[in-house]
Amino acid sequence: MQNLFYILSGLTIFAAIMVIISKHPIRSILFLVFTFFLISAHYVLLNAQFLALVNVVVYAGAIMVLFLFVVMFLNLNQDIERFKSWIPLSAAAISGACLFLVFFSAFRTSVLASHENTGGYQQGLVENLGEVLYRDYLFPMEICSILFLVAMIGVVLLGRKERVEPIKNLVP
Amino acid sequence: MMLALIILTLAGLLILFLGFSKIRNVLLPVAIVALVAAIFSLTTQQTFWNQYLTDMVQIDGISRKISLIIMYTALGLLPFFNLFKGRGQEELSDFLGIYLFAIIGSILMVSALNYMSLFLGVEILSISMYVLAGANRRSVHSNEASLKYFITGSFTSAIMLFGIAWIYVESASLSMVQLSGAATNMMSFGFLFLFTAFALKVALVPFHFWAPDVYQGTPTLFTASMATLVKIAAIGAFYRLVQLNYAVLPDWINWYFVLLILATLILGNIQAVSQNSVKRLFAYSGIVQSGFILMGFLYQSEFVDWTMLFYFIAYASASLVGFIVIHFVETQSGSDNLDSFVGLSKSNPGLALVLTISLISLAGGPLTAGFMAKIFMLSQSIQNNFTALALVAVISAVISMYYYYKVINAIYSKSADASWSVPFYYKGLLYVFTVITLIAGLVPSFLIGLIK
Amino acid sequence: MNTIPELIRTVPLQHYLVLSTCLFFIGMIGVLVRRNIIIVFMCIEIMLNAVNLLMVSVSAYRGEASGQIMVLFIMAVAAAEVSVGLAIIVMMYKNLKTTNIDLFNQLKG
Amino acid sequence: MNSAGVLILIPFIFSLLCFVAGKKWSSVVALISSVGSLFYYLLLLSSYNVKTNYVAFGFYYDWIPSIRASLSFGMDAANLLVLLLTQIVVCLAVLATMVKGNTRTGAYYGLIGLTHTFLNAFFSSQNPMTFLIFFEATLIPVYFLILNFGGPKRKQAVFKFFIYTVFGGMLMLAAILFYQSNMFPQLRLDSWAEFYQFKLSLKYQYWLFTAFFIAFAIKAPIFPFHTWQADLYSQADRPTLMILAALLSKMGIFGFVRFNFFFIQVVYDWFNYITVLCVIGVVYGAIIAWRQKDIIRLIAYSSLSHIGLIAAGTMTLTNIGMQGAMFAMLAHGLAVAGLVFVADVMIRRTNQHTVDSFSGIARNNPRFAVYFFIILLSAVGLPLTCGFIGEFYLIWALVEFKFYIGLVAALTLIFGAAYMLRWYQKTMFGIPSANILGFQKLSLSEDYIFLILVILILTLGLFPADWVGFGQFAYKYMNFIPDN
Amino acid sequence: MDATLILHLILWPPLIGFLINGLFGNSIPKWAVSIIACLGPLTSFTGTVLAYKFLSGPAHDIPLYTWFIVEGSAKINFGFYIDHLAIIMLFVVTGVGSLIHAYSTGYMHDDKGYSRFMAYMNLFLFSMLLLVLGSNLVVLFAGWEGVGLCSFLLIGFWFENKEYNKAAAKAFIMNRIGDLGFLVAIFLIINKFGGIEFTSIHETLMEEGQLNDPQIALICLMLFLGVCGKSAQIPLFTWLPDAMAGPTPVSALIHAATMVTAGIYLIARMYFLFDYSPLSLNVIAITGCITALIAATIALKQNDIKKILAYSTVSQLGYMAVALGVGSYISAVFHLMTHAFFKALLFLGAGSVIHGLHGEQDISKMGGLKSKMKWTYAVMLIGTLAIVGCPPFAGFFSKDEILASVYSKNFWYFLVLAFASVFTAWYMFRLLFATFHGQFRGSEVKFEKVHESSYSMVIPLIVLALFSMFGGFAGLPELTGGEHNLYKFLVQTIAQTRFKVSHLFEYSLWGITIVALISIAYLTYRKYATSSKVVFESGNSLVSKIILNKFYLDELYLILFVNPLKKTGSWIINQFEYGVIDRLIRIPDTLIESSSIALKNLQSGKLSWYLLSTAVSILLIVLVFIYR
Repeated sequence: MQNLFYILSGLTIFAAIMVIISKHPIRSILFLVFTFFLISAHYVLLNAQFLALVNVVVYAGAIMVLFLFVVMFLNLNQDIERFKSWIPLSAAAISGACLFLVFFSAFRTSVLASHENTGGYQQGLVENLGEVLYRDYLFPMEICSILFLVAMIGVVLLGRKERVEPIKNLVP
Repeated sequence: MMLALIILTLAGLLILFLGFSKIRNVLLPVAIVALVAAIFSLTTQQTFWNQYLTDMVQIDGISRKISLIIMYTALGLLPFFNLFKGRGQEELSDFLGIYLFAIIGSILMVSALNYMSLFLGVEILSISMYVLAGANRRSVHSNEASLKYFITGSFTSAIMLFGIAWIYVESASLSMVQLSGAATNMMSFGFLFLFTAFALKVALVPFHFWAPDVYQGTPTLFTASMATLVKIAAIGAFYRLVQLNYAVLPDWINWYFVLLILATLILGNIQAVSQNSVKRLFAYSGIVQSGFILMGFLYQSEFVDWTMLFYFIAYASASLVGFIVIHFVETQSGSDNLDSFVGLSKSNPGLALVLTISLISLAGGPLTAGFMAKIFMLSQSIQNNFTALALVAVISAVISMYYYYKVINAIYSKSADASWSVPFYYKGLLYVFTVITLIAGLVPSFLIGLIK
Repeated sequence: MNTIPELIRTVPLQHYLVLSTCLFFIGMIGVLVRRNIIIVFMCIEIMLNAVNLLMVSVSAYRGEASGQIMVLFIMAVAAAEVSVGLAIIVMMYKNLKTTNIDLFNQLKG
Repeated sequence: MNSAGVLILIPFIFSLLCFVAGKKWSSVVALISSVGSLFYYLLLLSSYNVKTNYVAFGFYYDWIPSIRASLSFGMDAANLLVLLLTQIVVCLAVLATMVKGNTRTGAYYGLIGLTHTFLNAFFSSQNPMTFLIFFEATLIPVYFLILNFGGPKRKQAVFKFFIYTVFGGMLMLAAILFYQSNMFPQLRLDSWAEFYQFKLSLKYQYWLFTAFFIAFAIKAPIFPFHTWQADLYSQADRPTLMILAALLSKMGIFGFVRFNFFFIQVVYDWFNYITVLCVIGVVYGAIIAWRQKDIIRLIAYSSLSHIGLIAAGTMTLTNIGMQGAMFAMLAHGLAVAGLVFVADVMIRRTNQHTVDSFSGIARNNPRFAVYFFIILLSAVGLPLTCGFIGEFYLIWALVEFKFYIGLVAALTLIFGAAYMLRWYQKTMFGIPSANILGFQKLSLSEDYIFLILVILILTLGLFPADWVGFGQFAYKYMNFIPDN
Repeated sequence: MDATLILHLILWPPLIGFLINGLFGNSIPKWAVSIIACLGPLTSFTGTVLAYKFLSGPAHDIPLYTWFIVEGSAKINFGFYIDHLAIIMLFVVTGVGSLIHAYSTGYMHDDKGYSRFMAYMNLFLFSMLLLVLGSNLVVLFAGWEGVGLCSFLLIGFWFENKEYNKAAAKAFIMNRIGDLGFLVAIFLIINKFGGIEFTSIHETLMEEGQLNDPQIALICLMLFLGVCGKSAQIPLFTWLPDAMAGPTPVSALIHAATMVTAGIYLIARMYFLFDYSPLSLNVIAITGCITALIAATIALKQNDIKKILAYSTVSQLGYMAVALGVGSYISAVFHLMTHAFFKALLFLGAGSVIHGLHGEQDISKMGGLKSKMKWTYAVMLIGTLAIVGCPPFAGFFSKDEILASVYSKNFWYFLVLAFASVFTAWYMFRLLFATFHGQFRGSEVKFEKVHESSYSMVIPLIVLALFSMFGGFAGLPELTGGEHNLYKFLVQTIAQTRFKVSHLFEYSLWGITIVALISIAYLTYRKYATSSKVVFESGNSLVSKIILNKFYLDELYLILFVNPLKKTGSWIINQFEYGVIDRLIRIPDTLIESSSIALKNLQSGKLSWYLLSTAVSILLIVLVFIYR
């Protein structure tokens, strides 16, 4: 089982790195989908089947398709990044890596709180989650609807064709 | 508060549906009535709804007050949505709907007791604002503002979630209050990331870079709500977060804030000095003001609570006036550059007057709300032995005179522009804000009494 | 019912923590390095997923459901954000015909 | 209802009226306001008895209880003279605007009224917080007065002035807050007496005094902080300048009068450095004034010279120095208001700003020449004018305290005469130049202004005893000498 | 009679005259102006006579009201003091003053500023009376400054002339330098004695005074600085010759008879203080000697009739100073009195000449006026004889007394003064002969127009001539067997012992004087009673150049003080004020502005940069707080 974990983890990190370094957007997206699948696999291992399913459906299924759609729609399948200067790029990479290292070293030296299991290992199953969701987290659940409403209106608003002159065009 | 949320949600939906119908002129009244009703419901205590809240949110003393301030601010801004009438019924209804939902988001933020509702609140507010920032679809500036806001915003969300996750790792709970004992090392990191995310949201130096650009590109009325509503909500939530966890936070967290304050006050002010766009200038002004407000984070007392609230009111009333006047000037002359303010005192004395007073208040001119607010903050920090910080704040206030001065200077430059006017009801509203600014400066104890 | 999954027995939580931190910062480096806005956005999604993984693992190890609920909401939020974000990107693209974030620099100073 | 509050309220209400009154009536309203407050002040003055009741006509308002800030106004021996000066000078300034072809708007008079209000409030403040608030507040109307009604280069000038003064004010704010909140959390600081009573430890006193000193030194101004002054003066509308030169410069000095006794040890320790600055200002200002071509700048630098002397006087912390400073504030205020008005009369008629462009005015305008001369005499401190009394006390105090500093300060006698006479002779004497041909006779209102000034200067010079005497009570009060 | 009443009678009439003439002078007829103007001094004179009659007993202190007051230090009265010294001074001031007023009504009659002139004269008289009568140093100082002011106004009376204005300003400022000393002395006195009234100072000094007290010496020297300014002693005398720019009556009244003697009066008034400081007395004497000699030397080469008289005044003031310096205060006052008579006479005579010649002042262009102006010639002759010390004219007695007293104290001083008096005789005779004898050296036409002055001018001249002739009899020396009435009178105020000289010395002095005078008169008559101008041209030798240019004192002051100050001023205005101070003060300002512009680059508008900087900031913060 440990081996499986390490293989999966290695693959996840590899896929994530590939997302970053692939020059072709489509390839990035595909690697991203791959990453999501791997993460779902982790979820399964962690006995969080519901989330694993949701992750596949929502992320790999819906979101990534959306991405793919946009990329294709905008005809972006060529590389538009012109790496004019490596300095900011390497600076970015180094600083990100440094941040990770710093964080990791802090993490290594610090003692985590005790990890007793209090609620059993079946929390990730649908019936448990459902109960918690509708008992304790009903309110956020309802609020979520507003979130979606906002997103919906937003998309409609932004995607709508311009019918009237804008208030004032700021384009210089 | 549940009732208020329900009222706002329903009103939002109603407005969206009304948007499809042909009944004009009814959208705004509906929104206003709903907001007034929400305010009213928030001022009264209802225990009935509490069972549905399940400790996700709690409307206690300060969060109620901050929510009320946010809602009053929103109410003040609402009538100006009438200016969008020219853009068609549907757009107006969308704007109003999103706006009402944004208010919900901010109320959630400032009254959250659980990271989950906090996150949801932040996201509702942010997404609304991304959309509103890009509301001017044809304008490249608006697009760019929206995009920058969006990317920074989601980056911020990620950082915030990372912080929350680490807090969760250590405490195995998403509740904001049940922590006890000192925070462990990794939890401190969690807080650090969480706070940094809020610093990004509030736009504190050095996490402020997005703010001026976004503020400038966004349609001005929405900038106004960004600068007031969003900022107050973010600071309010931030403040609540800090105060709730004050006991467990590591001792260096004050130095973290001091660092942020110093950077904000000094760099924010200095960057603002050479600005040419008044909107950007106000953005920087907002940044600096939040630096001032952050001084209240350094200590805990009831006194700080109302000091913050007072500062919110002072800042909101002045800033709102500022942005609205910018909007009018912008529509008049097509640009928000200093040049378009030249001679405003001649061409529109009323606007010049209110803008001047709001600028004085922002700068901390005596006998205005801003002055009082600053005095309270300074006296707080001096009382808590942050004398050097107070000194820096004082000097930064002097630097801030540089750019406020520039605007006032432009306003009162002589120029032979033809005069123009704005409808009296808008003007009347602006006067109301100005009067609030002045009253808060002249008889602050009256306002403090109200706050208490 | 209360059998401990094998993974939890064999792999310590710390490994998951490292894995998700690693993923998070990979995502962050991606955000910082890439210029294509869609890829930047995707990297942000990686960051969110790293957080998700972190939360789920802690939730699973500790038997505490709220973490997984949070993940559920994060996914929901991500979906909403993506829709709005892509709408913005499309709108932007319509005006400027590019997705390089460094070319959106009309607002500055 | 005898209260200092009314004194503040009168100009305030009328200033609001001015804003709404049209161009035609606003000047009248302003005149009514200023004359009204003058008479009200005289009423207060007539019923003020310093011996029985040191702080009289108090108006107290518990402003912000939570930070123990209260507004307190009142009349006492220390502010009596300068309040009198305020009422008179504002009256004269308003009168000075009422000339032919006056195009000043209601806003102008409204701002003058606001300035008047704030000045009254500032001078009658009875605790540090009130003092501070109005110290800052006075800036605002003055700022707008100059920004709206100033000369062509007013922007830079007013900017400099504003930034300088705000900087000082903010430092003072920090100092007062520090004092108020840190050292005596239980103290309310409702009056000056409370303030004087409690001393901080010396270490803090040095810091606080530095802040106060910078604030007042900029406002006054004292030597290295003066560069805003000439620029601002040369850009200000001249009736405004009367207020500016006569009253605003007194705010800094008044600050010294009020606060020096709190920092007795510090002032004593630093006396040499501070007075050297002041005295450098005396000589420096005089030399510049002597070579100065622009009339208004000449006045500005002469003011620098005089103010340096007065400030040095307050630093002696002696009875004589304080009395002298208080009286000299009045005397210098009258003189400088007169000089500004003289400059106004000259410049308004000919549109020339330099000393050299005038010549021989005395031939056709002997009355003007006489008025000018008497005002000038007061400015150079000739006996029997009020300027002499002030200078007499101040130099006396300085000579008594530090002989050499006093000696250098006394050089003002010589330099003052030099630059004033230069101005007078160049403009008044000589053969009338072409510019002067159209120089009209003094109008009625101008005549009145000069007459009032001249009468005051001579009266105060001949019978100063009672007026100077008030300073003694102030000194005792501030120094806690029991009144016997 | 009541002292206060007399005081009012003396003090106020000139002020009333000033106010009436000053305020309404332009609207009332000239004759009324004249009457009002002359009435003032005349009334004062009457008052003086009354004062002499009724108040010559003990001194009268008349505090009118408290001027200003400092508790614990001093109370300063607006008060007055009438004693013997004051009465003598009053006689001089009001007597000579009245005469000169009367003279002025004629002299200035045609000037368009006539009423103004008379008003100024009245104001001057009032100030002078304040000075003389003041019961304390501050009132005295008020008068002191007042006369300075009037001097300024009257020197620059013809204000359209730039040169006159310069002279006026010079006089005022030089006086102010002296006043600075005076004022400081006042403060020192208050500190030292706790009071400012003459009587109280005197009393305190009697009780506590110590000889050679450095503080007292300082006070005396400071007072003497004031005296130098007002009484035109070296180094502050250069204003007096320039002051001749004013109308001649002014020169006579202010710059010869009264104002310039105020310094002498001050020292006589404060004699008790000076007695305690032999050092300062020596300084006074030496200064007086130098002044007397140098001024007399310069006078030898001058051609302007008024300038000669001015230098002669300076020289005579030097005599008085020496007399004071050797402690012979009464002799100084005596000479002051006689000098007032004959110098006023000479000035007015010169004025009459100038008037008659329509403004001509150069003696090289005069000559032979004896025939045309008989009265003037007569009085000028008397005046000259008086000043050169020819017995029995007034100057003889006073000068003789000074010389004798100086001789009794210090031979070297005496020698210098003797030399100076030889010079005096020379230039006075030169003036007399050059003006009235010989041939007229101007054009015929001009000579035709020369006329004798009107009666209003001549009558005062005659009166003054009478005084100059007989004024000396007020102080007959012991030798003549007469009484020294003045001494007897003044000694009640100035407690001073008389000097003693041998009779032999005095006889020889008289003899030498007469012989010297006759020979000088002869020589000068030979030389200057001519028709050629040549003798008036100064030689090219170094000495004569130096003398002609007044020892280059003005130039020296210009180089030492005025020019450096001017240059400093210009430098400050042009360079220092804005180049240094302003720039220094604005360092933060510029710093902020420039850093703001530099920081603009930070806000590049590039999102990647924003995100990067955010990340770097987080990194830094994390680093700081890990390794804190």
